[in-house]
Amino acid sequence: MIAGISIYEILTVTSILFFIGVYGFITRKNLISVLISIELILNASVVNFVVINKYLYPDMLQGVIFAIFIIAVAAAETALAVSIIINLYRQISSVEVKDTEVMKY
Amino acid sequence: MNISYTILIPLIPLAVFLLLGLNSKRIKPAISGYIGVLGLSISAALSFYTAYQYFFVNGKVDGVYQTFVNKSVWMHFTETLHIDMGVLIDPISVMMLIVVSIVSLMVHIYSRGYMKGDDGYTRFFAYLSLFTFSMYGLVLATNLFQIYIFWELVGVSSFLLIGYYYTKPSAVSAAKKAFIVTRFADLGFLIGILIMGYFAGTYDFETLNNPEGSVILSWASTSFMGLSVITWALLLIFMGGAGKSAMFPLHIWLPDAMEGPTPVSALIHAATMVVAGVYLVARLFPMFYFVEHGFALNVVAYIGAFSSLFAAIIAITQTDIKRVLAFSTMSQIGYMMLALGVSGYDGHEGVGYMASMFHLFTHAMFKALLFLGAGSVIHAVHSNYLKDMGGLRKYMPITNITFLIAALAISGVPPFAGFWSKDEILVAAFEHNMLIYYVGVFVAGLTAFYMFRLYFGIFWGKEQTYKHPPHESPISMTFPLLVLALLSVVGGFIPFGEFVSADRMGFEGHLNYPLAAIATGVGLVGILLAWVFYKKENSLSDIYAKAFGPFYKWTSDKFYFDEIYLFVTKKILFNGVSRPFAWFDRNVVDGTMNLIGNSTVKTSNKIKGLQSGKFQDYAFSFVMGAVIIALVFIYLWTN
Amino acid sequence: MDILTLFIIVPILTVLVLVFSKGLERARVVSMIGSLIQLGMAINLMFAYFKERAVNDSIMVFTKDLVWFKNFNIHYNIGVDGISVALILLTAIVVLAGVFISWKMKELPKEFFISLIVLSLGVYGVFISIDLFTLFVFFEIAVIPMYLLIGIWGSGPREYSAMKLTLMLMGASAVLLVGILGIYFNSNADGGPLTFNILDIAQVHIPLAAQKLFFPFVFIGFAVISALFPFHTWSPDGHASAPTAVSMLHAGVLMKLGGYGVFRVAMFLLPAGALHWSWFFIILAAIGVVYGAFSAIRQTDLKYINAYASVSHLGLVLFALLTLNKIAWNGAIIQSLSHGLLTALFFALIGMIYGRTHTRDISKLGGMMKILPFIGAIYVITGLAYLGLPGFSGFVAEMNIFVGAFQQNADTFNRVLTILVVSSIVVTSVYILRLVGKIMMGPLETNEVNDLPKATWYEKTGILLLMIPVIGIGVAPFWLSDMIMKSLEPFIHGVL
Amino acid sequence: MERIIFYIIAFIIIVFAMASVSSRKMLRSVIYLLFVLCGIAGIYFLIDYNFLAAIQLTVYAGGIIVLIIFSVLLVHHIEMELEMAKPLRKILTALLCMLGLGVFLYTIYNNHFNVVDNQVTTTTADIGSKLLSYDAGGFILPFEVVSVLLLAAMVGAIVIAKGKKLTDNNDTEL
Repeated sequence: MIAGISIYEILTVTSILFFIGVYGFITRKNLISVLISIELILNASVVNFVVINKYLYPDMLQGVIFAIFIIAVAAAETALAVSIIINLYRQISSVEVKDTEVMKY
Repeated sequence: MNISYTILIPLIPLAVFLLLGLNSKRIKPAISGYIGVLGLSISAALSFYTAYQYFFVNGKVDGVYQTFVNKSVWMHFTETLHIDMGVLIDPISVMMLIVVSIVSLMVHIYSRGYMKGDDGYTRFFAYLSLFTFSMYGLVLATNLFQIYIFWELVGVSSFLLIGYYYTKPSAVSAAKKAFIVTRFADLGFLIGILIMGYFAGTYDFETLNNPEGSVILSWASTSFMGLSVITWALLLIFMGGAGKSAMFPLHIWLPDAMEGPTPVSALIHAATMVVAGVYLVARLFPMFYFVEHGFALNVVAYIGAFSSLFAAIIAITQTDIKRVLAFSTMSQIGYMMLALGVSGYDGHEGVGYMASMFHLFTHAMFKALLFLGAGSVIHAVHSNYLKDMGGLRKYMPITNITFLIAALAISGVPPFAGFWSKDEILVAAFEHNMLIYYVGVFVAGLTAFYMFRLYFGIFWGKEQTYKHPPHESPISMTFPLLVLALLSVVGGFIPFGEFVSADRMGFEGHLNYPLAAIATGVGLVGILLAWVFYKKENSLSDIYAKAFGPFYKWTSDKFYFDEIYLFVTKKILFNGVSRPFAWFDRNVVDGTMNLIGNSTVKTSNKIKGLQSGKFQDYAFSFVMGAVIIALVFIYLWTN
Repeated sequence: MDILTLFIIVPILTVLVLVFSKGLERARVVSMIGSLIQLGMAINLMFAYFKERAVNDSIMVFTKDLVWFKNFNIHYNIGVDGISVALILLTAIVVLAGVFISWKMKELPKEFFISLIVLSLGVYGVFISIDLFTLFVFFEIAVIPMYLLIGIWGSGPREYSAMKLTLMLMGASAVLLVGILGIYFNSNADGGPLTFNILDIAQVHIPLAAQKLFFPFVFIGFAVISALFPFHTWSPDGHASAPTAVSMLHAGVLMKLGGYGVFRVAMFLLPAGALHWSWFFIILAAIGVVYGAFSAIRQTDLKYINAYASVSHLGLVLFALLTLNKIAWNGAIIQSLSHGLLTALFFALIGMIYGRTHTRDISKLGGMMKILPFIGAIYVITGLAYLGLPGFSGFVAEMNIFVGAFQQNADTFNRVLTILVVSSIVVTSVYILRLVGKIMMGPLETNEVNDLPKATWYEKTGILLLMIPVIGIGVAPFWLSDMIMKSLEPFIHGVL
Repeated sequence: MERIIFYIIAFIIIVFAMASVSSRKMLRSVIYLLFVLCGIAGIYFLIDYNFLAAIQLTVYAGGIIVLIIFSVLLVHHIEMELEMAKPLRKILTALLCMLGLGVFLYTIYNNHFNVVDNQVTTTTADIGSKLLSYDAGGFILPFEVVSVLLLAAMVGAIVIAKGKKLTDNNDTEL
């Protein structure tokens, strides 16, 4: 509990953070930037887990443990993403989203 | 009377056709000629035997000639409506058997000489046999449908024979024209049969023709556009007959049909097939006479009279001798139609009917003779045109004499055959319709004139310089000429009225002297004029041709009927209907289908853009979708 | 093994043997033997049918019923009546002739023959099915090989044609499926279970509204394959691109499925719908008859001419079916047979001419009679038979149709249409004679075609195989006509 | 006091997040992300989840950010300006995000959270025992799964990043 701060305010902040992430995800043209946006989105949701755990069910630890898992998954994901990006860069010398459109159709 | 053997009369030529047609490469030409002649001789002998049996032995019961029928069902439609195949023996069918047998046999014999050395000799005889088979079948038909079946077969053999020289484009197009024009007429025939089949409930001649039968008595029960449906049926059937018999305005195929070998013209386009229309009307005569008080019969009379006059006028100006004969044929058939049209039914009233059949008979003889004679001439000078001929009497005495006999016969000079039959026709016309009578007399004069124009032009006139000196034809060709000439001389003395009459009773024909004198006089005037114009080489004909000016031009161009038809078919049907149809099909119907296809492709191409492979676009859509769904749920829940 | 299932088994076995046979020589011999067996079975079936019919009075004989898919009450349910027997015989003849005509197929012969046999399998299946669903399945089996046959072995714009044909037929199938399901879900109208069995459904009184609703679906679904105007455009392109044997099978057999389906499904199961809609479709059919004939006049490609002629002649079949009259129906069935044989003949001849001169453009052909007497003579005879000359099957069929259509319930509308349709025989003779006159008669068009190879034994066999029944039906129609007429009885009771 | 700190942290998070997604320099973008992550760790501290905050700092700020920076340095020049999206697209996306945010906030503010007033302190031991507990509500299975996942990710990352170059002798293909 943060004295004087209701759950609403925290949730508002995470929502904003979430949508900033979404915005970045959609508009950025660089794969690494996209990855960064994903981190933002993930963090926004992690915070929600934790906050709701703290505010509503302080006796439990589910939220916290989920947060740990998410962080672990995020780490794995980032590692993979970075390796893919690097490999991609070797193949096509670019990490621009528009150059990866060969997947289409 | 047992008539079951008569079935052999058509079947023997059919067997000959199959034999020659299937083995056309294996049988030697000489042998095939003999096979053809032999087969037909048997048929002819059977025909004569039948005629003898019928007319003199047991055809007449209580003074009335009976009808003998032997048939079996060929195809069922309903219990009452079916197509039968069989033979029907009555005076006119027997008479036609004789005509077909004589002319066909003569033509077979003649062809052995005329066609000698031709590539398709065997094929020719096969076709001739096919034709003879079909013609016998037509003559012996027991019902409308059977006659239609053989009608078509006759048409197709005519097509094959006209197109016999199939490498010649003119022959091919003439054959096509003949077939298509008659086919168009047969369309009317077929519709007539359909109407008749439905409203009369039968195709059978015996039932239809019975004057006390239900069909004739109840003709007024159904009407359509002011006329009885039966009358319509008869008119449509007559349309078929008019097509085959080259009546105006369906005559255009006949002159062109002269592209075929000359024996064919003699057999098909002079003596037998073209009179099928007359035979058809005669076959249904009681119906024509009784239904709607002879309305349809009047139509027959006027069309016959007009065609007769029309063709006679054109014949004067033609220069191709076969075409002159073709128009002459048309004119004479018009005569027969006219005679049928003015005929009554009972006793001597039916003189027109008798006269028509009589004229059919005599005309078959002398017109076949004329054609065969013309063939002999063509054989000698290798040309169809009058301008290439002249003075041939010295080279071809037999042809000359026989041709002269035929010309006298057709001009109605006594005592030749044509005089007797033509006289009867004029008597019938005189008794019923003066207008038609005048036309008949005028045509008689014209006939004499153009016939002798032809005769003088060929055998007299200026002598041409021939590359090969012409010579008389071989015996195989002159023998038929002599036989037919003999028949043309004596044919008129047959007491026809005793054998053939509308009511089957028979009556005694007698000469009407004033009328006969007038007709003969007119004929002689025609001959005289021809003598003056054409006997010696002179410029009279050219002067008069100039005097008539445009009229002469029209006439020699056959009043532009070919052009009118050509315009209708080429410009209107071909370009005006068919081309738009084809265009419509390619562009509108198919275009619609292609449009559907293409627009699908285009749409999918457009939609494909949405599936861009850019994950950010997907994300955008995903978010948007999620938001929209959320909004919808919020909306739903808050209400 | 029962006599009908053999018609499924034998093609399958033929295909299996074909899969393991190598090269043209073996493939064609195997297919020939296979189709000879089929023809033998078809003839045997006909005699067996006559024998069975004498003692058995039910609508279908040789019936057999196996549950195939229980939940939806789908059965493998087979049986034949006179109509199916006649059409099976036609199929067997045309398939065998097609094998002979493809004797020298060079590209992928094995695959070609396999497709051909599969196609025939589908066609047989349709003709023997009494179960709607099974019928539909076989119908699709028959249509699919068409795509391959045209797309792979075709000529000209073959992909386009194959695609067009397949898409239009598939579209029609989709419509048809709707109709069939419509019938299925109304088949319990009298309280029984839902069923696909045609004979059972025929006993059910399907509600009028449903009949009116579903008749157009079923009718159009089947009629498209019979080239109903205005859904005929796949046919000219398809024929033009297809190889000879395929054109033969297609026009000769496959297009008959349409008329057969209309008759067996649309008319039989939805009689009230047929009565309600016949006026509309009969107009389309009549237009098709005249329109096809006129379009044929304008064409210059031999195959296009025949394709349009088929539109016209099959229009006649549909027209006859829609007059709802027994005589005309009889005529429609005979016309199906006759047209099947004659079109197959025509396409075979066109294939032979094309194989020798490498052109199908009639302006480039002429005087062929001189150099190819056998083919020329047969061509002329076929042409004459096609335009309805007595003595050939076409005449018998047309006369039945015309007489029947004229008998129809004293209705001026029908009569006028009949007269319109009758007039097509003149147009038919125009285009046939134009064709014959141009390519067979007349002067030779080019000098280099002076010595073309004569017809070979397999070509002659193929042609005679087709020609003999044409003449047989034309000269002696009574037995065929009687066989069909008897089988029409149950149908006529349904409609009238 | 805490309130003010929260606002400051919230401000930092939002501002740097925005900066992160709009910066045209790659490396800066990453560094801004680092600030955001640190801010989030700050929130964890505020709500008394110290362990979580530590993880956040070590794994995220220490691990992931370093990874990203590595990759940035591997594939970019530091001075390279990033290409930006079209303005229309930006505006549309921004609008969409605003709308989404509106939906979120509307939902959040319309929802009554059953907040329990508490001062419970969670120790690391608690979390550890919960994670490794076999009892009902224990997380031993997911824990193991995550460890396998991490292993798999590690192996995968190595294999992928290694690329063909090391396995294939044929360099020309690349």
